[in-house]
Amino acid sequence: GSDKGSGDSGGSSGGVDNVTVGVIPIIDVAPIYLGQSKGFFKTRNIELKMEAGQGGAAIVPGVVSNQFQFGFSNLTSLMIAQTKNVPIKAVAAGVSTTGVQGKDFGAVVVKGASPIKTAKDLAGKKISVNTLKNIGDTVTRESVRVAGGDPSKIEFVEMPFPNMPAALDKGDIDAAWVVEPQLSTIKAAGGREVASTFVDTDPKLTIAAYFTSQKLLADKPDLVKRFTEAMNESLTYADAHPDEVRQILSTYTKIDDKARAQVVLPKWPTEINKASVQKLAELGTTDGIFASAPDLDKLLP
Amino acid sequence: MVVLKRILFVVGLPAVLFAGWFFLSEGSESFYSPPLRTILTAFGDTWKPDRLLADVVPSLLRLFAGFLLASLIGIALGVAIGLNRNLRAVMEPVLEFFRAIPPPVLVPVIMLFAGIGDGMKVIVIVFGCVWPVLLNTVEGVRAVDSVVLDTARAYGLTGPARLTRVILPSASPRIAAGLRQALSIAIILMVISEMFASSNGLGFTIVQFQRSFAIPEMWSGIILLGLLGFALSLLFRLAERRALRWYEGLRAAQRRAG
Amino acid sequence: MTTAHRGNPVLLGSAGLAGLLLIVELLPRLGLVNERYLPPTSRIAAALADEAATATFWQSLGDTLYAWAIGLLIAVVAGVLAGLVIGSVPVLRALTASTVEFLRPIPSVALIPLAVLLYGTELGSTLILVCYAAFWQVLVQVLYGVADVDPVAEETARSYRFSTWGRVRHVLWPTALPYVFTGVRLAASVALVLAVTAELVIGAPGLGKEIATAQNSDAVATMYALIVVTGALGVVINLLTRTGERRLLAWHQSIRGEVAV
Amino acid sequence: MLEVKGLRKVYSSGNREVEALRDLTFTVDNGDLVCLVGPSGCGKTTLLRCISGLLTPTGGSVKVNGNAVTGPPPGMAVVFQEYGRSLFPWASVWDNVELPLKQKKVPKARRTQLVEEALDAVGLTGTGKAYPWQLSGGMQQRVAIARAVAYEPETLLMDEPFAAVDAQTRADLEDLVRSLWQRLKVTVLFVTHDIDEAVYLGRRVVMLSSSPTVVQDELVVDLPAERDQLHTRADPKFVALRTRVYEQIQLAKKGAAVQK
Amino acid sequence: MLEVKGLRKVYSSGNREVEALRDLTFTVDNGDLVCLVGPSGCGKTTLLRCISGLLTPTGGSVKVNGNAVTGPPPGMAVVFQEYGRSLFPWASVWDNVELPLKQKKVPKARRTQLVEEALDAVGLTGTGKAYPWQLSGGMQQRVAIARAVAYEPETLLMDEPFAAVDAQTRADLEDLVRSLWQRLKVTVLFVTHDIDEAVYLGRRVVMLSSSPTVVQDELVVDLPAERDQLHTRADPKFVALRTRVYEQIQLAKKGAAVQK
Ligand SMILES: Nc1ncnc2c1ncn2[C@@H]1O[C@H](COP(=O)(O)OP(=O)(O)OP(=O)(O)O)[C@@H](O)[C@H]1O
Ligand SMILES: Nc1ncnc2c1ncn2[C@@H]1O[C@H](COP(=O)(O)OP(=O)(O)OP(=O)(O)O)[C@@H](O)[C@H]1O
Ligand SMILES: [Mg+2]
Ligand SMILES: [Mg+2]
Repeated sequence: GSDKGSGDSGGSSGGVDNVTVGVIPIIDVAPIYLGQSKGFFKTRNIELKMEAGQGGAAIVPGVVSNQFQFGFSNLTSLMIAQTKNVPIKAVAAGVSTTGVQGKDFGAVVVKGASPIKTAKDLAGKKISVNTLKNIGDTVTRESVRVAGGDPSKIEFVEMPFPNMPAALDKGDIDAAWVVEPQLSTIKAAGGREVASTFVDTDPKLTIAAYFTSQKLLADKPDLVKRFTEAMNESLTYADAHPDEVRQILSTYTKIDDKARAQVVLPKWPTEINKASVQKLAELGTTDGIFASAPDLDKLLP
Repeated sequence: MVVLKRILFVVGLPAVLFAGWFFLSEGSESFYSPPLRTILTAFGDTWKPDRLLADVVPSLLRLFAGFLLASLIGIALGVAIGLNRNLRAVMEPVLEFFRAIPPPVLVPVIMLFAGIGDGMKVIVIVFGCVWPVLLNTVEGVRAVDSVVLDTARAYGLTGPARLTRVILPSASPRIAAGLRQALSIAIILMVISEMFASSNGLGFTIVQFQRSFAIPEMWSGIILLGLLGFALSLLFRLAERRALRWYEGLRAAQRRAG
Repeated sequence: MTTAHRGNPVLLGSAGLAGLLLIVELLPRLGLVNERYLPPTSRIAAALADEAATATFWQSLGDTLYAWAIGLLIAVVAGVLAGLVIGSVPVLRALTASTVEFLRPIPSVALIPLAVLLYGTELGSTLILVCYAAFWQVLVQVLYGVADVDPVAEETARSYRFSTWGRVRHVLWPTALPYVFTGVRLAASVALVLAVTAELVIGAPGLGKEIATAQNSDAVATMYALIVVTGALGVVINLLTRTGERRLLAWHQSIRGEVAV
Repeated sequence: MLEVKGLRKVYSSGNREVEALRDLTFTVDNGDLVCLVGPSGCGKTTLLRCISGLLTPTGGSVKVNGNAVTGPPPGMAVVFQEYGRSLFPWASVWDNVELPLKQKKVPKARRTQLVEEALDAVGLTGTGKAYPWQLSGGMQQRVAIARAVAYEPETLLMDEPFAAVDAQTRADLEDLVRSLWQRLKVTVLFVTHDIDEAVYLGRRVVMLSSSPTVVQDELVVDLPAERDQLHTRADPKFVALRTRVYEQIQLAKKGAAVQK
Repeated sequence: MLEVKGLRKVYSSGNREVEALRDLTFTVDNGDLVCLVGPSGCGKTTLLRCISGLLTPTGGSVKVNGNAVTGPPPGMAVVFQEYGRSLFPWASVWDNVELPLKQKKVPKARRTQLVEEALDAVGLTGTGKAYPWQLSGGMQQRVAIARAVAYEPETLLMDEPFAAVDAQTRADLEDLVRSLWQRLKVTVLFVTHDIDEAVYLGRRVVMLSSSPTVVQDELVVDLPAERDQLHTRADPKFVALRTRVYEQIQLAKKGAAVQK
């Protein structure tokens, strides 16, 4: 690989930095779109451009090779990367749990008629997650553990979130670990929430973060600082203006109007809750997701 | 001597390419393209017998099931469509429609009908690799020599005999071309199908490596995939040689000049 | 020769498509599948109309077609050239056979990290994947086509001392042409599939990205509408290659069997 | 009985339209041996293909034993002019000859016997295992003849079947056809461009004009039924007949030239 | 001068091994017209393909004007026995004839003239636009001949070129070949299975034995250079020559029978 192909993104012209951010087009990244439209980045001389990727597979290499200057990813993925010595560093908080049982933006749900009543009943069942060996199975196991069940017997299967409603409906899976908007979809179709997994893990759990490459951090510390500031302002603004968040969703997602009004929005604190990340790290290590314990000092700002 | 030469032909270019890769990548610092040395070490460490059994065997089973089904469907449908002009007119747009839909976006629909088990994966494989077989069969059937067809008709070679003794043999070189292409597409789709709702398989493992940033292991998986494809195509070539001996002879007899 | 009645192909083709639409309308209406996962034709059509009213849609369509066309062009040119050269030089063919077989089954999707590494989510990434996948389709077909040259025709050309180029142009090429067409038709849809998949997975702008967004947003009807658009593109593309084929291959058994007599 | 009445065939492919046959009427009695001669390109092959039901005529009708021909009638064997393309390249010589018999459900033992006899008769003993493309042109043509012979047809249509074989083999094959015809009472329609051959072989000779084609003349060959290559060809009657045919064909060609 | 010395050719494809030519030696002077006759399957086509450099002999050598033949020598045209497959189905009749001229870089105007003349000469005026597969067998064969004629070769190899045409056309084409030979001083090597034709056409006739093939006999045709179909064929010398060739071929066949 080389850095030749980086083109003009990442370059600066007339004091303005052109910055490309790799994001997943879901509700979680609403603040950055909102911040862009509010001009929080422009005032800091950052010309922002969002590129949508389907997940870490595309975003992390993009950031490492400086095709993207920043990226959005969940913390488990970032910690996995850290244990493999991928040269990246988190620079701003991404998204956090609401911390409210039964009113979070991600949960384990079952069919209305399912015999599964509580998280404890999930032991030994077939549960879908969007990515195996990632944050989904970690937090689901923790929910079961907290409820007094045996998490080691859960059978996880992998499928994209959008497919979960149908799979649950058909009985291919016993339960699904989903996030919005599918969470609302399933609930509207009579599904029942049995565990607010993020809350069970830590009521202040930071789930995802924005990150950059070590190289950019070393070469352009000023740009990174400005990005973090703008990001934080965006997060704060988004947290305070849920209606505007619901509005901005229509620009980069295709969630229909009704669902947009109903979905549970996450929290967007500006601080990465280190303790919660530490817990995620320990749980992951126990479950064997990480080869070695992640070094959070190296990863987190 | 001849055998030696043949072996040299087979391994020559790959050896050169691998050597080139080895030396060029030797000092590589890039995280995503590690030195080949590292990849090869990872290859040895990763693909132990139990791993092969757990991941490669299920993949292969799905692959064979999918490929076999696709071949049967492709040839059967291809012959029908190739022989009947009206059927061809009716079916062609519909088939083209489905052919243009990327398997990954069709997965939800297929899951709807086939669940998330091996059935779904086999269907995805079939869905993707039936096309080269189908198209080639149609073309092969349409291109059967008119004198051959007349001869068959004149001698009362009709019905099944016409199909098995005339149409299929005559179209077989093209069908073989289609099957061969289908085989490598089947491998590709095996990987794609295992990216969804899977918990084992070669594709799943490669994607898993990629996601967990085990990059040398990921590359070793890609190499394994290549080797697998190569081995399968070798097998296919053997079968093709046997089945199409007449055709190779026909062409080679006069070409090779004795 | 055949006594079977011959209908108008356009009419029959439309009938086939209409049948498909009808089935999709009826399946959910009759409750055979849940309409939340497979909406009836009418709802898909409505969603399509909504999409067609947005500028983003047309922009994405343009992006996809652009990536498709460029990628296909590169793949076809490279595939045909490589095929003719490799196919007509036996030594080359023997030398490259194993490498071709090794590289061919490596899925484009496995190359995504590499593509992103080189080009990010720009057009380049999509192009790499499209070209890589489509190239093999053309190459293999051309190789088979070259092998199909009638020895007597080839010898005729040789005996009249056709130049190498003359032999390629006047014997090899016409013989391989039917195969090239099959290759192009295969490659055209593989290129489309890969363009959309790349957009879907990498997130490069285009229909695929729109489909991904619709999927993530649970906008089922919209997702199907976009899928229909890709399918329709496939039909149009096939129509074009077929027309070209009919023009250029009028002499070939497969075509002449239909026109003559 | 084979009846051809007012047969007309126009080939139209795109821009080109060729009237290969204009108006042909003639009959062949069961057990008759009729030779068809005519200038190159006059429509002999076309006629044969219409009779064998492989080609739908543009006008007129073909009847075999009173039944209109719509597809290849049972018990009819055809030897095609394009012998090279008429053999299946994927099947060995033996299989090529045997296949139609299998289709006819002839028992295995009888099949073997028939194939062997037929290959012997055309002088190809021992080549059964070879593929057609391993044979010389004349040998290929003889395989096609062997296939028709082994089939034991009631009606045998042959389109310039001896074009690619040498004089000696040709003479042998001519005698083979005659003996076959006498022994099995098959109806034979034999297309040739060799006038001597037509007269030597046939009980009747039908001469076609050049395109657009009609029947130019017909003639009964009143030579003795027992013929042999040496004496028959020296017979003054033979010479007279061949001259008559020759003249007619000359006339046919001239007619065409004038029409143009 | 064309020299064939000790030529041997063994076809070996897998299980089957056929010695098509055993030991052939003969020469053809520049400007000579030599006819080759021999039983079907004796290796005439094989010989021609070796001479034209399309086939590598197993042993012996072929030299044209002193140069060993390794590929098709310049100025040589070949008419193949498989005329149907030798024409390019994707090119019209005109293009089929013109293509070799284009390859030879003949200027456009001259090309048009040559093609027209050649098509006229073989009696195919006006069929230029048709595709080969729209023509009758004899017409296809004449296209192949026209292609060779238009090429204006120094050496012309013809492999049973008149097998598919009618007697009259055949006679015309025979005269065409002779006049071409006299006018352009081309060296002609003509394979035929028709003994009369060989004697009528050739200045020399080379007879091949049946397989394994050697030169059985050679004979100079001492008929006057001016020949015509009527008188020459009636000439007692002609009849004597043809009888001699016939006997030799009979002998060749017997020899083969004895060897077996
Ligand atoms: N490609 C081949 N493979 C194997 N054997 C062959 C091949 N081509 C020809 N032969 C054999 O070589 C011998 C001579 O064949 P060739 O075609 O030269 O004969 P020919 O004299 O031209 O006969 P004809 O007059 O029938 O055309 C035959 O016995 C034939 O079976
Ligand atoms: N498929 C076709 N399409 C168009 N024209 C054709 C086709 N087949 C034959 N013809 C034309 O029909 C006429 C008669 O052809 P046919 O093959 O019947 O002649 P033939 O008497 O068998 O000649 P030959 O003795 O040369 O074989 C010719 O002028 C030929 O060009
Ligand atoms: Mg004919
Ligand atoms: Mg020959």
